[in-house]
Amino acid sequence: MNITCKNFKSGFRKLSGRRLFMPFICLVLVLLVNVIKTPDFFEISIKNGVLYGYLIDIINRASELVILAIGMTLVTAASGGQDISVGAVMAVAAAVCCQILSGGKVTTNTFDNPLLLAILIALAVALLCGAFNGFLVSRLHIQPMVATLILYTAGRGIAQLITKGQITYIRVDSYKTMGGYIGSCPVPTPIFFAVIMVSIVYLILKKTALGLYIESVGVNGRASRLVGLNSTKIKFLTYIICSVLAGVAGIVASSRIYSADANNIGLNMEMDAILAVALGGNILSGGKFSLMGSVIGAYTIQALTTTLYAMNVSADQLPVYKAIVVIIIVVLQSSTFKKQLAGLKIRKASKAIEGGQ
Amino acid sequence: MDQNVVLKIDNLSKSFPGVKALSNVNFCLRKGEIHALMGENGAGKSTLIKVLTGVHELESGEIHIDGINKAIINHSPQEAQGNGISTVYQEVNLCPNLTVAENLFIGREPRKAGMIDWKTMNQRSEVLLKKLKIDVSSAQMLEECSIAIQQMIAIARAIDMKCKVLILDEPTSSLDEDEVEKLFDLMRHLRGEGVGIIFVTHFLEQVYAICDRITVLRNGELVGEYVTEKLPRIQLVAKMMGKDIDDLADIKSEQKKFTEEESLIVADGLGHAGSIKPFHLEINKGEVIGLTGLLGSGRSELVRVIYGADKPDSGKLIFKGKEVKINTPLDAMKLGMSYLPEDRKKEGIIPDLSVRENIIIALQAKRGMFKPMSKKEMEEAADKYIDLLNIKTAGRETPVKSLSGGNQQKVIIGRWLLTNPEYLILDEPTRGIDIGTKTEIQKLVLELAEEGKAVSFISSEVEEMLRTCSRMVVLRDGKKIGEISGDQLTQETIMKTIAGGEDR
Amino acid sequence: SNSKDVNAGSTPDAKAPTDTSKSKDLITVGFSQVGAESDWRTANTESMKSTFSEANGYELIFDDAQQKQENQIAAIRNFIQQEVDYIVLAPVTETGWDTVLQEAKDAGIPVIIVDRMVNVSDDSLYTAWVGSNFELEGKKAAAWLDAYLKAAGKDKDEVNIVDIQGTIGASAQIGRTKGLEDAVKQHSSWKLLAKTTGEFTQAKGQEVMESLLKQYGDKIDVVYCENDNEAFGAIDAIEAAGYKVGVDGDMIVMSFDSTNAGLSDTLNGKITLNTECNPLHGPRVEEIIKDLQSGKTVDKQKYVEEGIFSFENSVPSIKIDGVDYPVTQVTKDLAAQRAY
Amino acid sequence: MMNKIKGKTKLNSNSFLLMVTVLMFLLMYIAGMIIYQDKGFAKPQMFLNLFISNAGLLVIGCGMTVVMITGGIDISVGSVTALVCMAAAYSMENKGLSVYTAVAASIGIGIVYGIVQGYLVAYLDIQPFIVTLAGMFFARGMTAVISTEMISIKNELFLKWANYKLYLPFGTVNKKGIYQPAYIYPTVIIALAAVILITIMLKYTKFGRRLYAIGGSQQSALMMGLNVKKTKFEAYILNGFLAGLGGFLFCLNSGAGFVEQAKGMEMDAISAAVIGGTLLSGGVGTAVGTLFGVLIKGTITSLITTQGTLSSWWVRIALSTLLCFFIVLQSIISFSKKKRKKKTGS
Ligand SMILES: Nc1ncnc2c1ncn2[C@@H]1O[C@H](COP(=O)(O)OP(=O)(O)OP(=O)(O)O)[C@@H](O)[C@H]1O
Ligand SMILES: Nc1ncnc2c1ncn2[C@@H]1O[C@H](COP(=O)(O)OP(=O)(O)OP(=O)(O)O)[C@@H](O)[C@H]1O
Ligand SMILES: [Mg+2]
Ligand SMILES: [Mg+2]
Repeated sequence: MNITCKNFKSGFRKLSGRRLFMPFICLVLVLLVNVIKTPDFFEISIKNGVLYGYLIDIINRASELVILAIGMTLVTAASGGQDISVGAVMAVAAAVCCQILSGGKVTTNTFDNPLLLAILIALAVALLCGAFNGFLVSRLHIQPMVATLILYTAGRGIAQLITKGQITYIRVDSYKTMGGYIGSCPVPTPIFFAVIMVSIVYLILKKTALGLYIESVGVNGRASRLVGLNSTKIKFLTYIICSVLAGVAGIVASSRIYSADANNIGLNMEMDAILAVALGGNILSGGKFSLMGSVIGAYTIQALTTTLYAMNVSADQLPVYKAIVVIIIVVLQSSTFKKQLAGLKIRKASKAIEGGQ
Repeated sequence: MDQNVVLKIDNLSKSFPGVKALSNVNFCLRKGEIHALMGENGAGKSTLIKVLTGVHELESGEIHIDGINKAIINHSPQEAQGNGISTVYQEVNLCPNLTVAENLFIGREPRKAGMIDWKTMNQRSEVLLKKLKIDVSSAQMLEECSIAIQQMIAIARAIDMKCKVLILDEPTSSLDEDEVEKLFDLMRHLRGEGVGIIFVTHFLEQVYAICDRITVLRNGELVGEYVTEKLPRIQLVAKMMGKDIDDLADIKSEQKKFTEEESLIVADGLGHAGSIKPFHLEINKGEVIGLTGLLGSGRSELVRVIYGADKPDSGKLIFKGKEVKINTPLDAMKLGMSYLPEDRKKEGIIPDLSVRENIIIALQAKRGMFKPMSKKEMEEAADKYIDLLNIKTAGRETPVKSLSGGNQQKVIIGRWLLTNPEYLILDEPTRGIDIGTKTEIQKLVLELAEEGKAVSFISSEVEEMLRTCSRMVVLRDGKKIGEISGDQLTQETIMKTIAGGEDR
Repeated sequence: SNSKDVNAGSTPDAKAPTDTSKSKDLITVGFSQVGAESDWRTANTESMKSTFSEANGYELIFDDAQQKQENQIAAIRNFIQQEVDYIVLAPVTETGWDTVLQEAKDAGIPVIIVDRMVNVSDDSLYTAWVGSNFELEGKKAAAWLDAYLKAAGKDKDEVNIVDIQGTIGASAQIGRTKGLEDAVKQHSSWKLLAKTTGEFTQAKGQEVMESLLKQYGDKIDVVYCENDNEAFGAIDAIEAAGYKVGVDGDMIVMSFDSTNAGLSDTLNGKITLNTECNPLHGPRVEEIIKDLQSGKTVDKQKYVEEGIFSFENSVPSIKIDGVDYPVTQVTKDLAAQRAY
Repeated sequence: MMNKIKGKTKLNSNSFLLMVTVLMFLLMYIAGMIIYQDKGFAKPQMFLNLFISNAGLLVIGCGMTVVMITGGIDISVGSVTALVCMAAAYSMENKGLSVYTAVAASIGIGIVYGIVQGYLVAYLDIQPFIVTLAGMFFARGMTAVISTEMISIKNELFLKWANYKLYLPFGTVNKKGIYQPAYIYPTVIIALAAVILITIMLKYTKFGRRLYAIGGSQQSALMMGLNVKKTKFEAYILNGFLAGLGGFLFCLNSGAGFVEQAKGMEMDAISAAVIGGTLLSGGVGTAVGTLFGVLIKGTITSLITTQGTLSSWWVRIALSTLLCFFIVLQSIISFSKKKRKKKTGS
């Protein structure tokens, strides 16, 4: 009995030493709140031929955020700063995609151009945005947040310019699949997008040395240069990846509403993406990173939002609760806090011993 | 507490995840003595100092200081300063964005009517700088100063504070002889005033030149405290290493071999405006070339230009008979060059990455992004060099920043050996490295040369270079002023060349 | 409805070749617009721009405030220094204009407010106001609902309503919500199950509706969306959950704005009632300026007339405070003619 | 032997950057005065309007500069401004409290914010971006909790303050031939006083210098015996105070409280500080620089307004193009200066 207990304890310690442990626990905690408050929260049923339930909503709704968060993680790791233009880039990509599909009309019931072409051009434009950001950060050594502030301001203007200030509607069913369902598949398509994007980035990191390069450049750029890494190129690359992913997220978001809403697609998503990176246990000043942590962070944020909706918190007061939960989570994750807590325990224990003597 | 004792440490213990850095160490510092703290890399010297001054939390043990009746615990360097302990830490810890004067006075700026009195501050720092013969202006930004100057400024700061205990953790590692002498004069003066000084160094000569007592640590444990005169060098080394070594000088006996005169690299008129004037240099296979000169004479710059760390703006580089263009360090690496930079903290280690990653990073970069090393390959490589260089670490996944200074240096040496270079540039590789390892490294350099590799070696210790180099290049003010080889290779000729005469 | 004749007069594409020298007879008008946050707003801007063209004898100085009141305040100060003849202000907010309007008054520049009202302590700070009555819009919608239920014989049944509100604090949100809430208070059988913001966007409307459906399912009878975009999102969510919208469906959707896309959805029955909010203010403001130029006095406040568009025709008209408002059944032509 | 390092250090890279910023501002403004002379850009009041419209931002920017010098950031300031305005408006209009209470409440909110955020950042070592992001959410949400309605402030004394013009001894004659004296509001004086006080604080107090030391290297500052935690804590409190004060000045200008107020103001404050030469990575920055950052942003907006024919989206694009032009030019100048210095080192 004692031995198993010990084993369990050491196993637990090992587990809790893992980097993903805290982010994961936080996600679970957020979900657990629902067990008491909204018992049917975990119910998943098939309704109208598709999966239905709060959990599905969370996973579905978080898709864009997940896609953004992985890009943001790489940028953060390599350049020690954040790309705050991702939301705007989403809008730009969506605008390009819809404008090509509609052929310039405000609303269309048929594709004017092939869907694939539109998507590719939209992603290419997103890539251009990334190249612009990357150039400013890696070549001109402008601080990331400042460099991306430019597109953050301009992006929605560009998107509106493309759509001529209108919301462009693509009322074609096949356009809705990316944000809806493919055929009779009961799983929402955005989930696939998220899974595929995470897998692609994960595989790239796994199958190449990019991950190590990014970390190395992020931790010490000068030393990295001397061991033969081209930090300019690597930072540049991360910005491109981040923007292309933002483009993908933009297309998914646009497909959900089968339109390009330059003002609202991806609005305030950059902050949530950064938050996801931080909740995933990543340091915002660059260096070591955990992709999966950010993914968990993204789901945590959406879980929180959906939970609050389910608990009938009015949307305008939602930020208050969000702020409180975020602070609780980061305080729990803070190593200083853990240390202080441990210190408290030790002190208590030693007092107990003193008292016993 | 004894009347004469200024600092007493009892049963100090400290552990980090995976390592017991200190266990039950006792230490006693008397008034007006210079006390050497000795030990191999990773013995726990810096940790002892950091625990004492509150950088690391005290785990167990007691610290007593003269004038205070009960045991004290310093929670921060600030508190330690308040208790009369002034410290120069191993790595230079100053603020690069402030001026020299501010770095000297921050936290205790002279004030007039509550406002900082910049004029007085600058005047006082000019005086202080002059006293220590540090040749910078007090209005200069610290980041524009060389490491040696920064080291001197850190020392000046510590000394200028009225203190009972002065701690110097490897202050001399980047200083040249003149500056070491200046420092010693100061230390003697302070000793005369009754200040107790803890002095950490790996240079035995310095210990015997100035220290009254020696405390030796090994693997975080106290070996003992000795009076300097009563402890012969050989015994001191034996106590540090835990075993007898035959002779430090055994390398000397090893014959320097002049291998085939096949030239590997020819630098023809290579130069970099502002730091190194165009120079001509031939480097042959199997040869160890030393670069010598005073501090700031351009030794580092010369090798950096060859390696492409700074892009040369004149001249050409011929590698194995072919002219090559080196735009980035990677180009140089691909040709088989490697470069161990002198500023370990800024340009060497990648602090948050593990020992393993730090070792394999150069090879991985050379291979390219799309050919990642397998996990097994990496682990084998890491284990091999941890073993070979005797790197003291809790494991290969430990972040390199938590290693002791000397062991970090070894990791970087391992990094370059792993790339199997044909030409190895070592800029101050033995800085902060213990005597045993130093010998090992010297041996290693000779072995590499024997294998037909070319090595450029920079060190502030002329003796060390004499032992290993077959040819020496002398620099002055960013200009190559001569080469010395063969029989001429003696301390005297080198000194003479450095001092100038022949070409002036 | 009056929207037709406005449409007809407000799309002159002609742009006279720009004369670089500022000719004396042009009337300078500084227009501070909220931003370009919606189709409605873009149409509003276009209406102003085409009305105050050089061909019509105006020089328009246009400023986009990007939804920031402080930008508008700065812009008005700028207009004053430019010594424009008239200032037209489409305020971001109703509040907080005392200081800067006082400055305009001191400089002797008449200020015409469009769209939202300004709430100032001294009415003389502005010359005239033109805009929509959002509360009336809400009342119209509620009155229609009442009449519709009566016509369908369901007025005794319990009616469950969810309100997907606009961006909290926006005048349109406040007015439209109030219109509904007041009506709910008067009808004991009406129940407001929930009100929550969809921020005037399709995406939020969809997300909020998804959540509401999980909580209330087909208990919901009426979805009151405070603009068309929210309605689109809500309809998507309802259909995705397997319910049917419309007169014969599980719930009806009510909406505001009557944009082109909104009217199409009204035409096909997804939106049952769409209350108009007309953005074409340009001609009306011009009228006021012309009157002022010729020394006439102008009405201090002038509400824009706005129509009510319905999918079905069981309610021909509604009466609010003694005034009759006709309800128009949407036709193909009507929907197609919408320019915005 | 090392005298080559000496000399020509009086103009270090930071004051050089500030000089560039000031110069570029002057160039831009003078260009505007020439191009838009007939549109009143050359009038003194046009210049004063920059201060009048940006008094709140200026004070908030000073606070931002202080935390950015320590290497931190505060993205909650925009929302805090909204909260302050709402609290002030609510207390005066709905609770009938006096203006003085409102001022106290405003500054109180700022300070409480500073204390909480400062504690989390300094003592629990949580990343400032995240702490203040949560702060931003919280303040925005709380604003909605207080009231979702727009509250117009009608308090007499408040309006008297807000409308109190200080006339200056110069002015212009308008096209109707009436002499119009130039004026400012008291908010401008408070804002400029804040800039001056913060400048003095940064340069001449121990606290100020500690901020720079921490920003330069936190580790070193700790090792040099500075109380890093306390200093950071105090920096956030000061920033909170300035955010509260700035928020109230903002309120005097906008005269209302509502949920959507001052959205995105944090970015304005950050970019103003950055344009003024403050580094996000810490250790470098001045309040005077931030003043010019604010003026430059104000001038860009003013130029666009004066231009007057841009579509909404072109406004955004023009705004960011000018911003981009500015940031890039600044970076190129400072970069080439660094290079040149390295070259001419000996
Ligand atoms: N922050 C830390 N975290 C984990 N381990 C540490 C940390 N600091 C030191 N150590 C470990 O403690 C041991 C003692 O290190 P310390 O720096 O005191 O050695 P040292 O005697 O100063 O060596 P050197 O001569 O190389 O400077 C080493 O094994 C080192 O890896
Ligand atoms: N970080 C720096 N900033 C400015 N100047 C520097 C810096 N490092 C070196 N220098 C200057 O470059 C010149 C050459 O320095 P270099 O480092 O090559 O000298 P060195 O002979 O290697 O001496 P050291 O023993 O200091 O390494 C010197 O004049 C020095 O002042
Ligand atoms: Mg050490
Ligand atoms: Mg050197």
